[in-house]
Order: sequence, then structure tokens, then C-alpha cells
Amino acid sequence: MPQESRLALYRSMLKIRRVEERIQALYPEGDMRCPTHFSIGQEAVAAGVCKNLRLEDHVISAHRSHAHYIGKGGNLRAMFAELYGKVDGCASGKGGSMHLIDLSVNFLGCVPIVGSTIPIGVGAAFGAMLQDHAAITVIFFGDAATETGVFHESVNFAAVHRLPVLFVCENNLYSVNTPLDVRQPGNRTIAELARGHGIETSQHDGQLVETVDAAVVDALAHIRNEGGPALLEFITYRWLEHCGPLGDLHLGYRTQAEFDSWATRCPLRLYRKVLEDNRLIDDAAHAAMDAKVAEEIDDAVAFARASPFPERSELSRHMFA
Amino acid sequence: MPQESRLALYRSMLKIRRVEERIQALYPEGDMRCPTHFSIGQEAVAAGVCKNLRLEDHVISAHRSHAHYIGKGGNLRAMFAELYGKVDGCASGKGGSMHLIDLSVNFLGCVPIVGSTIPIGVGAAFGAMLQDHAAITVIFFGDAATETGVFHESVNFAAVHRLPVLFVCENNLYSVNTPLDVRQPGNRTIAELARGHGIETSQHDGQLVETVDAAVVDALAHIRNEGGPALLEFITYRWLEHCGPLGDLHLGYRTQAEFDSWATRCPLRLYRKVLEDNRLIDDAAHAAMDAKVAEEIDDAVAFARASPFPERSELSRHMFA
Amino acid sequence: MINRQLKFAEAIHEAIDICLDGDRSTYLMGLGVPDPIGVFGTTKGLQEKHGKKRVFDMPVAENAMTGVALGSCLVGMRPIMTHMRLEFAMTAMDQICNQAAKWHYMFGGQSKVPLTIRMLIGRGWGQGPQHSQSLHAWFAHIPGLKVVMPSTPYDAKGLLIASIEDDNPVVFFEHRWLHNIHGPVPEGHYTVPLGEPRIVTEGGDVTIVAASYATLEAIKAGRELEREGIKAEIIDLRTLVPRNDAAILASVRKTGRLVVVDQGTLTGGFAGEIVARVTEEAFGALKAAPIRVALPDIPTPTTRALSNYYYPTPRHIIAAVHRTLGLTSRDGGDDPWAGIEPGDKTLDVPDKSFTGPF
Amino acid sequence: MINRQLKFAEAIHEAIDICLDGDRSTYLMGLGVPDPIGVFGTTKGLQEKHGKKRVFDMPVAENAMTGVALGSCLVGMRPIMTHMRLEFAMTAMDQICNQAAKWHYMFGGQSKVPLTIRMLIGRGWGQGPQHSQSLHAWFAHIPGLKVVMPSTPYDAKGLLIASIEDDNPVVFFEHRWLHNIHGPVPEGHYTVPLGEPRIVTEGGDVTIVAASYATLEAIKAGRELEREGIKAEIIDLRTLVPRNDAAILASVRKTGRLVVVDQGTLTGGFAGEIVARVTEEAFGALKAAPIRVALPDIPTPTTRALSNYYYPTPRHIIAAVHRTLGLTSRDGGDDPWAGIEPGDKTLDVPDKSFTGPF
Ligand SMILES: Cc1ncc(C[n+]2csc(CCOP(=O)(O)OP(=O)(O)O)c2C)c(N)n1
Ligand SMILES: Cc1ncc(C[n+]2csc(CCOP(=O)(O)OP(=O)(O)O)c2C)c(N)n1
Ligand SMILES: [Mg+2]
Ligand SMILES: [Mg+2]
Repeated sequence: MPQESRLALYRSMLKIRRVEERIQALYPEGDMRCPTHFSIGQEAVAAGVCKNLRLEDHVISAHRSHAHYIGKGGNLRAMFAELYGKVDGCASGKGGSMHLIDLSVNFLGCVPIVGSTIPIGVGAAFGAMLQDHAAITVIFFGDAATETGVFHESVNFAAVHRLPVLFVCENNLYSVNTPLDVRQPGNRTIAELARGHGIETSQHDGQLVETVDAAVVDALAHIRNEGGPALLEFITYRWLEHCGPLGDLHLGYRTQAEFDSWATRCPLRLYRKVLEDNRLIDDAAHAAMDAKVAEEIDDAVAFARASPFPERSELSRHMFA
Repeated sequence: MPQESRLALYRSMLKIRRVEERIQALYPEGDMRCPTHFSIGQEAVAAGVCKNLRLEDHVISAHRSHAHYIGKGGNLRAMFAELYGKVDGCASGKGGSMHLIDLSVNFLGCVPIVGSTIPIGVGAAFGAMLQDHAAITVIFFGDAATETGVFHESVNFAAVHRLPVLFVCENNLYSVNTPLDVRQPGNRTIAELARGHGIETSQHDGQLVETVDAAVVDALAHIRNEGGPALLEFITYRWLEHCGPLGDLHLGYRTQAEFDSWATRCPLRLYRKVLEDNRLIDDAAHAAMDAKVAEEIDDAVAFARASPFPERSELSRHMFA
Repeated sequence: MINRQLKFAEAIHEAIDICLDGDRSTYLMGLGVPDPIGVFGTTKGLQEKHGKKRVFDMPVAENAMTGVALGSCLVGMRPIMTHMRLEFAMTAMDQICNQAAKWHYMFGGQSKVPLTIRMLIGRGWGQGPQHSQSLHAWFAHIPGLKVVMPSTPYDAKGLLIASIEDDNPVVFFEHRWLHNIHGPVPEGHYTVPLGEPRIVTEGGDVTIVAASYATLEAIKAGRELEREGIKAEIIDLRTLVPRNDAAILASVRKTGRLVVVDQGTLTGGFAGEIVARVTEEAFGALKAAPIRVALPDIPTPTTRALSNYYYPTPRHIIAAVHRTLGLTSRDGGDDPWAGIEPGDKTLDVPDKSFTGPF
Repeated sequence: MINRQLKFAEAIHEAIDICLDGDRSTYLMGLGVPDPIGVFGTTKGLQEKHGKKRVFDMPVAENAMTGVALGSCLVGMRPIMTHMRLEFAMTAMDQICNQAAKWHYMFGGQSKVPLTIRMLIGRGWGQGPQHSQSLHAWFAHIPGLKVVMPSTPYDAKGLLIASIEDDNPVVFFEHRWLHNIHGPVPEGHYTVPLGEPRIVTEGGDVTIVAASYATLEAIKAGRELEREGIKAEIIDLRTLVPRNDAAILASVRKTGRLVVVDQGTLTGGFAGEIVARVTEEAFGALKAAPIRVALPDIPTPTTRALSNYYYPTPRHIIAAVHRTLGLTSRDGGDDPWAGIEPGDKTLDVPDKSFTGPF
């Protein structure tokens, strides 16, 4: 991989991480008054997938969507303004963290009903195909979404019509505080489950961003060459509580040992090591990169804070097109 | 297989066929005023499955359910009375052909919303398991039901809890007048689709009743010994229109040639030949068997016709338990 | 005066055909849409004419397919979905009511969802508990959806074109017993604006509000009432949302009496909404208690012996009018069911040509 | 006088615990039911006490799991399902409304479905369009379902036990802003019968009907009105279906004035049903137009700057009462929103202890 691509991959992860850390820091002030789901620990998937997308490709996500929005190049100011409920938010404040959107980069939206954006993403691909567009649609969702019927209905339709859809499942082993084994049988992977539909699927380590990248390159090639959808399952791990900025080990639904084993496999740390070993980055370069990211975030937060609240008349606006 | 079992298998198919032929003959009189879905051509599945069930095992079905009701031993008088909308109907006239029920033989019911009885059947198995009953639940459905999300949600739950459920898919190649290929991808079978869930599945010829029987014996053994569900896909073919007593070749959605090739594979004819070749039945014995079935049907029809309509006060009865 | 007579089903067909002709982004999908029967004739031949990419069948997966339709809107398409029975779409309430209805609003107006969902309401032989519910009240209760319920071929065509051309999700109701009625229908493109009720007959004695098939029953009742010398002003809502209530309020201010006829069940039904609205807005004009004529709070029974006593008839509307005019005591009067036999074979058919079951 | 004070959430917990103790066929399932948070405390520790076979989590598959619950009823079980938000159950409308609601009736009374479905209604920080809808009107419109909406810890426990012990499907609403309120709750088993409203305060000037959280807002308004010398009779519906309207009708016959407060959106909401019913039955007693106080027909906005102007407050109820008493002109009077800042941080919390977001 070219040096610049490798650095870009890392930068993408770093930006996602730093944005979420900033939200984490600011959230307790009580001004971002919406449910907020963090991807800290899972950055490699968003970065590795989005690196391979063109502007015209569509992305759609679910409740845990910050990383995908940022990865696809969503506007940071508009994101922070949305979290603060301001009129300059990407959804004019009407959506909050669970309804991010940036149509200028073809980030189509996200919603918190588990599974619900999967058919909508398939529909975007279908609509593009009806109009002979070559856009690919990437649909991000969690392990629990594969338990919903609508996931299967959607994969089936995509398979019948051989739609250019990349289904990306971030399997972080939990749905809220519930582990996988009380929700899905242990004798098959999610990749195997989806393969039943006759589509191309595979399972990968979601902590290694170059592994993610390679899997995505293969999958996109398959979609472009063979036509028809593919599904990638990435095994990863969420560090913070299901919803909110805090840790949750005290709850006891997962062990310290389990957490630690994943924390050592932090996707940023693992990849920084690779870059360092290849002399692509050193502490100074890293600090410079970090500073630039921080600057962008500072600007976005300042913008968001300065942005006014929507006026009362906005309540009834946007009811009908 | 013992001689008596083979004759019983044939008798079961014959009874299903003759009952449906009688409905076919009577329906045009305009007194059975409810949508009616016939299984003529598909009798081997119901007969082959039900032969292996005990009284305590549960069966649940969907819109095309006559064969399953009869196969499980449902009361014929109550069935005809239900079709005539009479008070002695198995659902007091409130259900019609699409809502047959006979709890005395653990035929739990059927409904016409495609896929909807699948989780209900799984729930019956789950409820039995919670009460440490050894009953097995058989769920009959068509190929189109495997397109519904609720099918997958149900199979997943049955797999997680290793429930004693036999899913039986009668794949008759059509959903109403729509062929399989615009609904499901051609590169996988329904058995393979379900196998994605990590359960035992297989596909079989649904016209050969002893093939059905053998597959069911194996599947039930698996369910009893290993615990956990299994799915059987039987390829079969519907002779009549989707709903109603007539043929529908004039519509043109299927060809005469296709129809003919299946008509020659009539499950009754094929099996009668086997029995004749093995000298288990001859024309006289067949006629005697037929006469007995006809007698039972005559009785049921007479009973149903004589049964009164429910009174007006019945309208508000059964609203709440 | 329009001389061209079409069936309601033909008017629907023509509306879809015109929209497919007029806008390349429009497409039609639904179970059985391209099959030889063509959703009771309403979609027949459209695949042959417009091609398989624009008119097609789908898997039995109403929830996902609604999402697919919605997703295609986000990239510029204008889908029409068809459900042969409303109940099939009850698996799709998340996509219809949480997603499609709210998408425009919850993203601050950036995307639009010009999705039209046709819902057929079953009646006929033994449609029973799961093939006959008219849940228009549900959809009218979800902000973001428009709800359209025509009763004539003219309105069916004009409102369906308006619905398809509307940039918002529209739920479009077709009662099965309307498909075969005839009426004047102009050729070519025209629209009937969403939101304006239609005054079917003018009258000063009582206001009867109805929609969809219930309008036909109201008209039958109105004819009978006329013979008795009672002049009913019959108003066909045509759309539940949006809805300009000016005509209804003006009528009630004139008549002082209101009967609302609804093809859905009573409790929580849309008749209650109309009664509440009129009472709030025109209380001073009311001379007597408004009355709702609706289905009882009971699932639809299959046997005609019970469905014959389930669906209100014009006689029930007449009895309600009599009551509101004080011609009978509030609970007294003739039993509208009197003389009906359980085995009666005239009440479970829309007309003599009907051979059942759907 | 009961001295024992419990939170509403604790009352729910106790009701479930007692039912699990009392009947081996009862079980509890739902997403997060056995997790350490335990559905806002309402299910905490129940798995440890009653075992994994009777209290358990499930896949994210609300439709099938409702079917599973229903199927288990057919072999003698008595399930309780819990949905952390009503919207999650909108994927299960087929199983709830087509299957569970109708199963007893459509099979001629042979099977029963003693299924209780708890639905939590979200409010709080940015619950937004898909975590806040109170669609009680939907369920009340489906014959065969009972619909229960308590507002006090006492009723929560007594009605939940009654719901679980009822042999029919019951949809049980819990507004999130009720979970932390305190009130007297007796120990042990007791039931509050389904169908009987509760007169919260007696008064002769105006009847205020509410249910669930709206009752609390009505009570706040009532206190304020009392200071003004206006005596409101506040009636808490407690159950929408079944519902004995005698108390409401008697009250309106006394006061002649009706305000209905609803935590759902206006059009097609249950407030309209109450207004329609009262108008039909007690028209002669009404001295002024009834008024509905409900949410506007708009999806819930996420930012508090808009949700602050979305949820009606006691001031709105007071304004409605003033209007119905002729103290202000019908459309005039004070703007109940006056003085509220978009950034206000008191309106999006139930009390000071609330730290958001759920
Ligand atoms: C249909 C539905 N049911 C339940 C919920 C509540 N819920 C919100 S997020 C979530 C967990 C989803 O888990 P997963 O898909 O694995 O994504 P993750 O949160 O792990 O990223 C659940 C159950 C919901 N939003 N929608
Ligand atoms: C959810 C739903 N969508 C559509 C229908 C209409 N419908 C009734 S039967 C049927 C075909 C079902 O096909 P299949 O499951 O293969 O069974 P078959 O009729 O072939 O036995 C359809 C689509 C329905 N009943 N329910
Ligand atoms: Mg997860
Ligand atoms: Mg089939």
C-alpha cells in the first residue's frame, strides 16, 4: 500500500477517535441532550471501509454512526451542531446523534431502530441501478441487526437483483449489555448465516485496519466484477457503555479480563506500531497529525456552540416536502 | 416398511385428495363462501410428515392447510362445517378455510398472513419445552414464507434454544402466480438458505411419499437425539389455481408442458403403482378404500349442511376469554 | 359533462399508466403486480408496456420492500407500492410509520420520500379477520403521512395521480367493493387536490360525512331519506390527511346535525376524529348529538351468517339520521338488522356479478 | 392509609415478581430484561430469583418473539413481554394486532392468549422521532386487545397484576417519566380491575380526562386552577379498553365542560375518541365545546429547543379550561409557551434527579 494511503488510514482512525473523545469530554456538561453511541475501539472498520469509497458511493448507518459519518467525510461542524441541537446541525437539530446525514458526501442518514436502514440502503442501490448509476452502497450495522427479519429480507432482495451493496457487519459481540450467545447460535458465524442467501461473505479481524482494507478491496472488486452483493463481518469490540460516554465494567455483564484483552488490541495502537515499524510516522509527526485533527475539532465545537437554537417556528417546518 | 404402514400412507393421501375433490365439486354452488386453497398434487408431504407424528405432537399451518389438518387427523365434519360457515365448524364458522383448528389432535391452527404461524409454532415448542413436555412441533409453510423476515427470526430463535421444531417447507415453485426466480436467488436452495442458521436441513422430492417419510424419520430422530430444530424442503407442485377450485393454465404464468410433467408425477399415482407392484393393493381393494373414504366425506358434508348457521348473538361471543 | 365511463379499477390503472408515462423516476412494484390477473385489473399489462425495470413483482417481504422503496426515493425515484390487502402491510409499519413518514422531517427537510402505497381493503366472501381491516385511522394518526380514500372512479384517478406526484408518502386506500363501480372519468392527466372534501349532495337537514366505500352506503341512505323528505348533505372526505374542514363545518353550521359513517371499527376510529373536530369547532351550531355509524369492535367473522350482521348497511345510516333528527328515541327505533337471515346471500356481494371470494 | 411508598418502577417490579411467584406458567422476556440495568430497574434481579428459564433476554426480533409468546400461550403459558420503547414493537404489529388480538375470536374461543406486552414510552433527552411515540390509540382501535395506562405506583402494580392474570392480550403502557414517581403501594397481591377510571379529584366546574403521564400534568394544572377558584374533576382513565364511561359521563353531566389531555398526537388520537363518546352520550349536558390538549401532528424533534415547544404543559391545560369556561376567547388568551426559552433545561427532564438521556 502506498505510504500516503497508510497514513490516510491512520489519520482517519485518529480523527474518529479524537472526535469521539471530545464528545466524551463535553457530553457530561449536559448540553448535548441526545442518546449518543460511541465507536471507540471499533475505528478500524469505518476507516478501512470508507477509504475505498468514492464520493458518489452511498453510505447508510444505524445508531452507532459517528465513525461512519466521519469516515465518509461528513461535515464536522454540522455534526457537532447536531449533537448540540442547533439550527446548523446536519439535520437542523431535528435528528441528534442517532440521525446524522450529509448528502454532500452521500451519507444518506441513520436511524436507531435496529435493522431499519438495511433495506433503505438496499433501496438506494436499487434506485441507483434503475437509473444506471454505478454507485455502490455500503450499509453499516451491528451483530444484533442480523437477528432482525428485515436484514434477511433485504439480503434476499439484493441477491435476487444482484445489487451493488456491501453489507458491513461490525460484530462487537454485544447488543446493549446482552452477549451474542443468548441471541444467536454458537455453531455458525454471521458470515456463514448470510452466505445461506447465496452471496459472497467472509469474516475478518476488525482491529487490523489493513485487514479491513484488504477485505473491502476484495469485496468491492467482487461487487463490481461479478455484480451482486457481498457481506463482510468484522469482529471488534466496544470500549464504552452501549449508549453514553462512560465505561461500564462495573455493571458486570463483561469481564475486566475480556475488556483488557481487547484494549490491548486497540486498532490505533496496533496500526501506529505498524507505521512506526515502517518508519512512516514518529512521535513528532504523530503529534502534528493530532494537532491538526484537534484544530478541526476545536473549530467544529466552537461553530456548534455559537450556532443558534432553531426558532420555535422551525417546529412545524419540514413537515411536508 | 410394514405393509400396513404403506397402506396407511396411501390411505392418508387418498383421503386428502378425495376431500379436496369434494370441496372442488361443491364450491361452485356458492355456499362455501371463503377463500379456499387446495393442495391437490402436494398430498405426499402432508401424508408423509403426519404419519410420523404422535397425537401429542403439534402441527401448525398457513393458508394452504386442508392436507395438514386431515393428515393430523382433524375432524372432517367440523372442517366441512367450517367451510360452510356453520356453528359446528371447527372455529364455529368464525375462521373458514384459512383458520382451521382441531385442538383434540393438537392441530393448533392456521392463518393466511404468509409466515405468521412460523413463530407461533416455534412458541408452541418453546412453551412445551418450558413445561418439560416432549412434544415436537411441525410447522408447514410454502416457499414464499422463507422470504419473510419472521421466518428467519423464528429459525434463529429455535436454533439458539435448540427447540424440537420440524420446519416443513412445501416448495411448489410459485407464490400465487409468481415464479420462484423473481423472489429468490437461483444459486441456493431453501434448504441451503436455512442451513445458514446452523440447523440441520435437506431438500427432497416431495412427490414420493416414502421419500418424504424417510426424510421425516431422519429429521425427527435428529431432533430427538441431538435436540434442536431441523428443516425439510420438499419440491412439489400445485395443480389448481392459487386460491379456488379451478385450473389456471389459461392464465399463462405456467406452461402446459410444465404442468403435464408434474401431473405425471402425481403422488397418489406414483405410490399406487408401488403398492400394486408389491401386490399390496389391487383395483378392488382400492375401490373399497375409496368407498370408505367417500362414506366418511358424505357423512361430513351431510353433517355440515345440516348444521345451523351461528346465531346473530354469536357475533359478539368469544371477544374476550 | 364527461361521457367516458370507466370502472374504478380502470381509473386506477389509467392513473398509474399516465404517471409511468410521464415521469421516468416512477416505478410500480408489489406482489402480483405483473401477474396475469394484475391486482384485480389495476396493473394488468403495465409490465408489458413499461418494461420489467419499471413494473415488477417482489418477494413476500413487505417490510424490507417498503424500505427499498424509501431508499430508492433518496436517490431520486418515485415508487408506487401495491398491497393486495392492508394486513400484508402490517408487517411494514416500522418502515411506513417510523421511517417513510418521518424521513423528511427528521433530517431537516433534506430528503424527500415521494412514495405512494396502495392498500386494498378486503370485503367479499369470508375475507375474515385478516383480509378486511380498514385501518385508515392508524395512518391518519402518524404525522408525516397523507391518507387518501376515494369513492368514485373520477376521484380515484385524479387523487392517485396527485398522490404519486406528491413529494410525500401517501397511503392510498382502495376498498375492494369500489373496484367494479362505474363513473365518468376524463382522459389524460388531471389531478384532484389532496385535502378537499367533496359535497356529494346538498341538503339542509343533516350532514353525513363518509369516505371510500362508506360514501356509497351514505348515498344509498340519502336516496331513501330523500323519499322521506329528509335532505341530507353528504360529504365525501376523499382525503383524511391533509383535510380542509371548512366544508364540513359550514355544512354542520347549516344543518346542526352530524352523522359520520366509517368503514373501520368504532373505537379509536376516524369517525371519532371527525366528531371531535366538529364538536370542538362548531359546538354552538349542533342541535343534537352527532352519531357515528361504524363497524362494531369485533374482528371480522368469516361466515356470512355473522358478517351479515357485522357490516352496517344504509338502513343503519338512516336509523342514525332518524335519531339525530329526534324522529326516534335515541336507542329505540327499528332494528336495522330486522328481517335479515343469517344465510342471506345479498349482503356479502357488492353486486350480482360478484362470484367471490376476493 | 398505606404508608409504604414505592417508585412506579418498583411497583412494576413487584407486580412481575408476585406473578412469577404465583403462577409457574408466567414468564418474562424482552431485550435487556436480565441485564444489570434491568429495564430501568423494573426487571432487576428477577432472573437471579426466578431462573433463566422464566426470565430471559431475546434476539432483536420483536415480531417473531411476539409470535413465540403467543405460541407458548397455546400450550398453556402466560408470558410477559417488555419493549423498552414502543417503536421497537412496531415491527411486531402483525403478531400483536393480526394474531394475538384475534386468536381467541377467530378460532371460536378455543384457545386463549394471556399475553401481557409492556410498552415503554420514551421522553427525556433527544428521544426524538423514533423513541417517543405513544400510540395507545392504535392498540385501542384493534378489537381483541386490552389497553392499560396507569399513572400511579398503586395502579401500576394493581393493573399490571390484573393484566398478567387476564386471559387476553393486554398492552400495558409505561411512560418513562412515571418510573421515578413515588406513591403508596400495599405489599402482596392485589389487583385493580381493568376498565374502571379513577376520579383523582372531585370538582364541579370542569371535567379533565387524562391517562398515564398526562394525568400528572392534569393534576398540576388542577392545583393551579384551584388557586384560581376553579374546581376541576380530574379523571384518570387507567384503561382505554375495556372502559366503563359511567364516571366520565356522570362528571360531564355535572360540570358540563370537558378537557381531554393526551400524551399522543392530536389527529386520530384517543382524545378524539373520548370527546366523540362524551358528545354522543351526554350532548345535552355539555355547556361548551370540549377541548383536546394533545401533541401537535408533528414527529418528535430531537433538539430540546423544539421539544420544549412540542410537549404541552399544565399551562396548556389551564388555558384550555379557561377557554371552555369562557374566561378567554376561544382562540385568544395567554400563549402557554410565553417566556419559554429554546435552551430551557427544565422542560426536558421529569425532575432534577434526571441525568438523561433515556
Ligand atoms: C427494533 C429494535 N429493537 C430494540 C432496539 C434497542 N436497541 C438499540 S441499540 C441495540 C443494540 C444493537 O446491537 P448491535 O446491532 O450489535 O449494534 P451495537 O450497538 O453493538 O453497535 C438495541 C437492542 C432498537 N433500537 N430497535
Ligand atoms: C404477508 C403477506 N403478504 C402477501 C400475502 C398474499 N398471499 C397469500 S398466499 C401467498 C403465496 C404464498 O406462497 P407460498 O408461501 O409459496 O405458499 P403456496 O401458496 O404456494 O402454498 C401470498 C403472497 C399474504 N397472505 N401475506
Ligand atoms: Mg453489537
Ligand atoms: Mg409456493
